[in-house]
Amino acid sequence: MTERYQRRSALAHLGLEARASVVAGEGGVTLREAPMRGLLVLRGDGGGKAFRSEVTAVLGIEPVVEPLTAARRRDLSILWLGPDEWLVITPDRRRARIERMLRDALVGQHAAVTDVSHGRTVLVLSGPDVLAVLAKGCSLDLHPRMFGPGRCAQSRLAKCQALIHQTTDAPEFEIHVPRSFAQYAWMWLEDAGQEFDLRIAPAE
Amino acid sequence: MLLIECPWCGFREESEFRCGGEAHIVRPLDSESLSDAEWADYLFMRTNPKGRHRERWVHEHGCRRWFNVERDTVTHEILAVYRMGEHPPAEPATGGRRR
Amino acid sequence: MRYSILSLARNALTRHEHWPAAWRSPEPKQSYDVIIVGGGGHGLATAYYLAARHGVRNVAVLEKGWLGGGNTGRNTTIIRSNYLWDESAHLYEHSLKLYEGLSRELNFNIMLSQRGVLNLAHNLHDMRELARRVSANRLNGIDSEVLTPARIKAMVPILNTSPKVRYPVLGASLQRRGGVARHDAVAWGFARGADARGVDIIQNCEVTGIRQRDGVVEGVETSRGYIQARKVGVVVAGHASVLAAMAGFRLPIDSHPLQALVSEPIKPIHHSVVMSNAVHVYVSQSDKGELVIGAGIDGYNSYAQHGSFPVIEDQMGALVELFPIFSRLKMLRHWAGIVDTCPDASPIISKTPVKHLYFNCGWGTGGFKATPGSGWVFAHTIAHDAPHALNAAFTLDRFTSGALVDEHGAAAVAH
Amino acid sequence: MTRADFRLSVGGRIDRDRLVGFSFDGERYSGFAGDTLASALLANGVRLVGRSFKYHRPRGVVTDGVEEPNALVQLGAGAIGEPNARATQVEIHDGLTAASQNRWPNVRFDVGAVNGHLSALLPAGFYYKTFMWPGKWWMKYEYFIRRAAGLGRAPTGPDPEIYDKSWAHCDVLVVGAGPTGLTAAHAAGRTGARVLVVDERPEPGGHLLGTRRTINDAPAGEWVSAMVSELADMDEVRILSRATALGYYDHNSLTVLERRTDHLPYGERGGRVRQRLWKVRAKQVVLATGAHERPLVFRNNDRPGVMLASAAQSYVNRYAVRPGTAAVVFTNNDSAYDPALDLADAGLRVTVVDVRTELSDLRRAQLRRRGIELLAGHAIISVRGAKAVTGVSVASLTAAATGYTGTSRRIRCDLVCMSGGWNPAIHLFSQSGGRLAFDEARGVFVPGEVRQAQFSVGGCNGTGVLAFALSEGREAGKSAAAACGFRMRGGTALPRVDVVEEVPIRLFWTVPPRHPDRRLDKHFVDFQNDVTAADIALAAREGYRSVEHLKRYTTTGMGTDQGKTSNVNALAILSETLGADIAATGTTTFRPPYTPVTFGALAGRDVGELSDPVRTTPMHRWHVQQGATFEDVGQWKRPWYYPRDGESMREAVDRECLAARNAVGILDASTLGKIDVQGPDAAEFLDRIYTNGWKRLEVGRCRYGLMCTEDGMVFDDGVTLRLGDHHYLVHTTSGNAARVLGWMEEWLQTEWPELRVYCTSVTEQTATASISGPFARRLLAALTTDIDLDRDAFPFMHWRDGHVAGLPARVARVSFTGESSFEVSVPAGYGLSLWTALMHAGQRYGITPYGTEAMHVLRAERGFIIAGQDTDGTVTPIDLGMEWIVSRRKDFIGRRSLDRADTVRDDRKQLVGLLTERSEDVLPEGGQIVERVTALPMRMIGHVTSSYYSANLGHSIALALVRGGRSRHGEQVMVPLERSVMSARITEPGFFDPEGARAHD
Ligand SMILES: Cc1cc2nc3c(=O)[nH]c(=O)nc-3n(C[C@H](O)[C@H](O)[C@H](O)COP(=O)(O)OP(=O)(O)OC[C@H]3O[C@@H](n4cnc5c(N)ncnc54)[C@H](O)[C@@H]3O)c2cc1C
Ligand SMILES: NC(=O)c1ccc[n+]([C@@H]2O[C@H](COP(=O)([O-])OP(=O)(O)OC[C@H]3O[C@@H](n4cnc5c(N)ncnc54)[C@H](O)[C@@H]3O)[C@@H](O)[C@H]2O)c1
Ligand SMILES: Cc1cc2nc3c(=O)[nH]c(=O)nc-3n(C[C@H](O)[C@H](O)[C@H](O)COP(=O)(O)O)c2cc1C
Ligand SMILES: [Zn+2]
Repeated sequence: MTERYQRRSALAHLGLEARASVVAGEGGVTLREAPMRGLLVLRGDGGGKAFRSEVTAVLGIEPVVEPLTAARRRDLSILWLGPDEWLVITPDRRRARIERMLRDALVGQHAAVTDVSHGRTVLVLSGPDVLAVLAKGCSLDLHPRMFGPGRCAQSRLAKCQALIHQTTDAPEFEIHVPRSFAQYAWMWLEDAGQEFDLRIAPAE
Repeated sequence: MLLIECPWCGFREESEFRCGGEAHIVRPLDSESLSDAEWADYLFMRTNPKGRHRERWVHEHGCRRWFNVERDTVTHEILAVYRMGEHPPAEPATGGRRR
Repeated sequence: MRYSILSLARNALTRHEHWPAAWRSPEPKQSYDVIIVGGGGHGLATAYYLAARHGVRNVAVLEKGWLGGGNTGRNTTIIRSNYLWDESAHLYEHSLKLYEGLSRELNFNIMLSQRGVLNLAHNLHDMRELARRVSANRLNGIDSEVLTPARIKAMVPILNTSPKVRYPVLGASLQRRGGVARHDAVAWGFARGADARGVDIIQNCEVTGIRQRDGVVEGVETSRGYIQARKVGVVVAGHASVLAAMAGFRLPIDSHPLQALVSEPIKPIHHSVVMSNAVHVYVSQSDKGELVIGAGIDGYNSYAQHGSFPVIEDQMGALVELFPIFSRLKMLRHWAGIVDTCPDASPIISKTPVKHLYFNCGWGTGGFKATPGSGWVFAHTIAHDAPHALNAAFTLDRFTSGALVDEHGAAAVAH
Repeated sequence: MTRADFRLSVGGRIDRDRLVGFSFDGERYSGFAGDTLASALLANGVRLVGRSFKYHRPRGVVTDGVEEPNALVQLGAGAIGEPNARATQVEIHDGLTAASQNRWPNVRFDVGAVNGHLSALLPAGFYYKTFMWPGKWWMKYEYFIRRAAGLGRAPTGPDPEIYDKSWAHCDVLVVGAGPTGLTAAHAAGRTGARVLVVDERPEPGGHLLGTRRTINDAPAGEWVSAMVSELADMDEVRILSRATALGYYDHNSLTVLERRTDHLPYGERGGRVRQRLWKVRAKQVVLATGAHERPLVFRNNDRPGVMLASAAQSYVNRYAVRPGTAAVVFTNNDSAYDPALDLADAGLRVTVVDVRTELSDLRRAQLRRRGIELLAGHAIISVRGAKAVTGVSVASLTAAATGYTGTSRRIRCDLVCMSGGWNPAIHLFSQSGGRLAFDEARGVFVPGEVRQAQFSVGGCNGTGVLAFALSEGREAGKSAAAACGFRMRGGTALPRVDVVEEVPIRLFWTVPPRHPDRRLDKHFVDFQNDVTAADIALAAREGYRSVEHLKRYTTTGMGTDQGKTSNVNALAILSETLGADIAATGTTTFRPPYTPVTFGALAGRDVGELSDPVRTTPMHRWHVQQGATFEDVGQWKRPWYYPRDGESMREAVDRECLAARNAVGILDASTLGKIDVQGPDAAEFLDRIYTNGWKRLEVGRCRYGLMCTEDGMVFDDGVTLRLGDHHYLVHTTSGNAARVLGWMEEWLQTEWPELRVYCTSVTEQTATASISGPFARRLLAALTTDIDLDRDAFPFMHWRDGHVAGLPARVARVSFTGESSFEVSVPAGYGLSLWTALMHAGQRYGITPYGTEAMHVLRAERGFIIAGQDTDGTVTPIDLGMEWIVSRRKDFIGRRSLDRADTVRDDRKQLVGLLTERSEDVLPEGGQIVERVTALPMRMIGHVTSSYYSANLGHSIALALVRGGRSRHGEQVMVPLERSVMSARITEPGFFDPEGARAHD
């Protein structure tokens, strides 16, 4: 019975665990799913004092105003999606509490918090050839001069809507895709990574 | 392949955007008082100029924001990009409703 | 000189020194009974029928570039009449019938090749719409049938009809009388026919203004001076809005690039015309051997006669899915025309707010097949100052009344 | 037959240690790594490589590059066959098989050559003048014309190879890695700018490598190698070889095709990407594409053995091949002299025929030193030989060059090298929107007014002098980098090259015929399409005077080479014929691609499994395991029906439909679009978007809504839940989810920015199972403890939050089937758990999964519409009989359009039901409806939009749109089919439980 209550990742059916290799290869690229994130879309007046202070009080991070950037504090991140729109990333277990706190804090303001944790999944791609893999399907210029750690952008990966977030200098990228596109995005990345000897890593 | 400057995200490939047609067409508030012909004018008639054209675009696969573009329909040169509600750069403010 | 195998043989003896010009290059006169603006297929056909059917011979066709150089010279040449709505079906069918006799009427081989047009369906929705259209065609007396995948495969063996592909082919409609024709020849044939009946075809003559007095047209300003006219018919496809602006009104038209491309020539491999709306691609093979492939419409207004690359990419994915053996063939050239799109994907053949000024436009992505029919009814409209029964539904008033003839809803691809 | 060996014993850039075996027309040959197919064939003495398009004349290699018009071959066979490959570009590899094209039975004896003898009957455009009789026969003639035309053959099976694409961004893109391009790249690269260099050839160096020029007093190749290695050391510089810039599009975007494996033996390609299409976005572009040599137009200039002077030179120097034994070099300019010297030094007997009379002393001396005969002021009147050149006739030109003086003279030779000057490769410049300028003196089109951020330098700028080209390259590289914000301190010295004083070209477009009455029939201009100078003159006479008409009437420049060698000659001859100047005549339009590109590369990975995303719901696996048949709805795969062993579709659907009304059915409704709408003005916003009102809907309730486009036509429908005072959850149809969200955002952002509303897509956040039927409540009751399912506590069109099967769930009492229904939504990650729990608990109630087909039947039994099926963008809410949902008290999108003359007609097509006369007759969907069956054309009054057999009613049912349908209830109508006619009675659209009592139960 417990199995029935399990939250299944968007890619559960691909049996990725069995294919994962623990040691990442030399060079090349590594791909894994980071499925169980808490994801909240936060809307509000980024320029408004009240909004900023309430959000900061809850998250400990200011909603970023600089387009295409992200901020992070411990296990929380906030990503710019639009001038009045952010994505808050939390650990799964804290999602409900943070969602409630944000909502409570923003009562009386024109703001909105929407849980999208189950509607998307995150694919993590890392390794020296990441840029070459992404360039096959994404028109963003991810060259270190133009992008870099702490930057994020929404765009397309092949035929899939994607939010691309560079998390480390390594480089490592987190790619958020809609749940129903996850299989396509995964297959596409595996295919594109083939020439760079793509390895699958165990899910987070 | 156009390179379009989203007012928020900066320069991006055309394929991230969608064009929404002529800009600054204001929906009549008192449509009941319009004749069928006046209504048809709002609904269907378009300037469709050869040369400078103001149009609306949305950064559909990016930040999802709508904005205005002034573009030459012959050379495809983009002459200006401005946000919804802003005035086209070349034109002095007239105070009317502008979208 | 009439064209025939005999005249060819005779001229061979004199080393083809004595062929006369197919049309003259006259200087514009000061005034004409009718001026047709636009020397595309439609404009030339209009002039031809004005002279041939209505006895109006004091006619000039003014063309800003070279005749036939607009969309007439850059389309994928698909001809069919299997349109959904009665109004469209009757107009296009009339046109197809004219096409069937056109080479002989014009004494110019336009190479009408009725090799059958298939419209593929890839999902249940497509199938319903296809059945609806075929049913309407048949009751309108237009040949039309539904093909099963097996019959499609028999007709087009190189088509991938496997049920395992992403968007399998579930069925198709077939109009056997549909096909292709040599696009340039249509323009040249009408030009030669019109010229022979006294029409002045004036190339490199751009209309820059439309003069009117008290709401009645008087003539046109051109790059070669002012020319008077009792009546003016404007048939400029993608430039319709520009001419309308000269006359002081607007049209329900947007101009967009529509792209097409050809492969390198190869030996015959594809004998019919295959169109697929769902995956946006249509392809036939020309007499010279190149595959003629239509791409999609670009999403923004443009007068640039070139399109954007992503459109081509999308189309080619679909093409290779449908015809896997085309993968190693090569695209030789791609180009675009400026098409005049109308909200209901139907043409406007109409009187206008200016008396004796007539517009014929809005053919968008699909007017080549209508060339003779369009000329026929437009000539009538101009000669009688009233629409012909076949274009009565296609006037400008429909945008006011709401009586659109919406051919998009109706799934038939608009080419 | 002993094979002639034309390989020089030393020199060339071939690798003599790597012998390569290949075959041509079934014969086996060998060459060296580094050879092209053309050079290898020439080395083996093979001259005749193909037949021309129209007259099937024997043809040989003309060029040493991508501009080759003649030497087109078929490569490989079967699924990896490739037609129309240019032998001058194909790199040989072991196992390569190639064959000549457009000949039958073989290239030496070709039946099609009869066309050549009929050529008098086949002038340009002959087909427009004949084949019109008898009327219907064209297609018979056409059959033969088609078979004669075309060139190579399509592959016979699906392509086993892989293609992909990549974006590339750079500061400076340099197209062409000849001396000019390398210099530009170096200058830009040194500044630290991101530089991408592409060149279509296997190695950088451009045309230099085909010459014996020196740079810094050493062979140019050494300088090239040094440049390349310095560039390789720059972090931000990247060089792509075998990479052709195909198209130059808006805003400095270019496409580049990189051929990655074509040069490898088949066995070594395995699994690797064959070709990659780069989509480059550059801040600045440097075009250094060089120039193409121009042929001269003289009688029989198409014979195998006639080639460009630079090509012959390149065969000698690049490939160490003697392209003949005795050569006549025919020129009107100085650039043919170096080739003549190189040929002589390679051991050929050489004669130079120059139309000019004034020549430089240096050139004369160079020739004299090698014993090369010079015939100044002469021209080749005709080439002798059929399948190979055997000699030429030359004569002395009159001063005006319109005729000859004296007698002609024959020279025996097997090679004719021609040079009519150089055409800058302005293709990309022109595609970029740049205007061309005509340089009268040199007879060349050069880049004029520039439209994009770009420089044209070196050969493609018309700069023939290497020293100048290099300095142009350096300046452009520097300026381009500077424009991107990269500067370099200090300068770089240019390498030392010698400058030779040149005597100007003498423009000379056609060699006059020997006798004034002979025409220019066999003076070929376009080799591939067999267009002669006579054809051009004829077209002009017949009125095809625009260069664009000329092209289309004669097909000049329309072949696979796009007229790279022929276009300028053609338009010059046209101008001459018309007495117009060349500048005014202009060129035809340059279009991408620069050289043909495979469709496979254009498609990239968007094929097969990756051709389009397959969207599935969290329960998809279960449906698959249960053997469901799927339907494509947009990108979604939805279960269509679940056949049990041996069941037909009809049987399965009947069973599913009966279960949903008599027991309980379960549907995966997860694909429905869901939009979270929040904000103080949410109700006002929905009021404007939907035809009905939203302000008074209470929290906890649901309402069905209809939306129209601004012209009053139904666009989408669905149920909306009011979640809070300022919070709604909107449902859309599955196929329209993205469109409706886009629609809402568009109105919000562009028209009503004052409304405080936020919309967020939550389609994928939840998975929904809809259970429907008399046992639905009992089933749900077994799985929930915290939702009171009592009818009064939880009435129809309400929703509740709670837990189902222990999962956090939202339950809505909405019904698309007309039964008592509950839509249970849980976070998507739990969707499968929910589903299996419901299936498990539902077993005792006979739970039956049903697909979209049963869903359609059930809703049709109730008369509910499906937007997009029962509507087609021409139907108003009133036409559907839904005036009850159209508020008259407020404005909404589409409101005004409902009052137009045509929308208020009462004979519009309106939604009705149809019952066939015989219960088993199921009307075809799409069937047209008539009042009476008459002769064609019949007057149609509408069509069937939905039609099914209803097992619940024991009768077929249909919905239809019928002219004035609502006042026709009870009337009999006909639906003519292919072979029969069905008759039916018009009814209300709704056949089952018209009061809707069951849903409220
Ligand atoms: C890529 C493509 C594919 C197509 N495929 C098909 C198909 O398969 N089947 C089909 O039926 N239809 C097709 N069409 C549509 C079809 O080509 C057109 O509808 C049709 O050719 C229009 O003919 P026309 O004579 O009205 O316009 P055009 O041929 O464009 O003629 C209009 C003329 O007006 C001239 N003009 C403009 N302004 C002025 C001025 N101010 N003064 C003087 N002259 C002026 C232009 O130079 C032009 O020559 C396609 C179109 C394109 C672009
Ligand atoms: N009389 C003349 O005009 C003439 C003729 C021939 C050579 N030259 C000499 O060549 C020098 C110029 O050298 P250059 O570097 O300008 O030309 P180049 O011909 O040496 O190099 C051009 C390079 O660009 C490549 N190229 C062309 N189009 C391309 C495309 N679309 N994509 C990828 N690669 C492409 C070619 O294959 C070639 O390698 C002159 O200064 C002169 O010495 C002059
Ligand atoms: C039906 C059709 C067939 C064509 N076939 C060829 C062809 O075989 N070779 C070629 O170079 N161009 C071909 N073209 C394209 C023309 O060269 C040209 O690109 C097109 O007419 C648009 O004109 P433009 O490129 O001059 O603007 C064809 C065009 C059409 C409409
Ligand atoms: Zn943006």
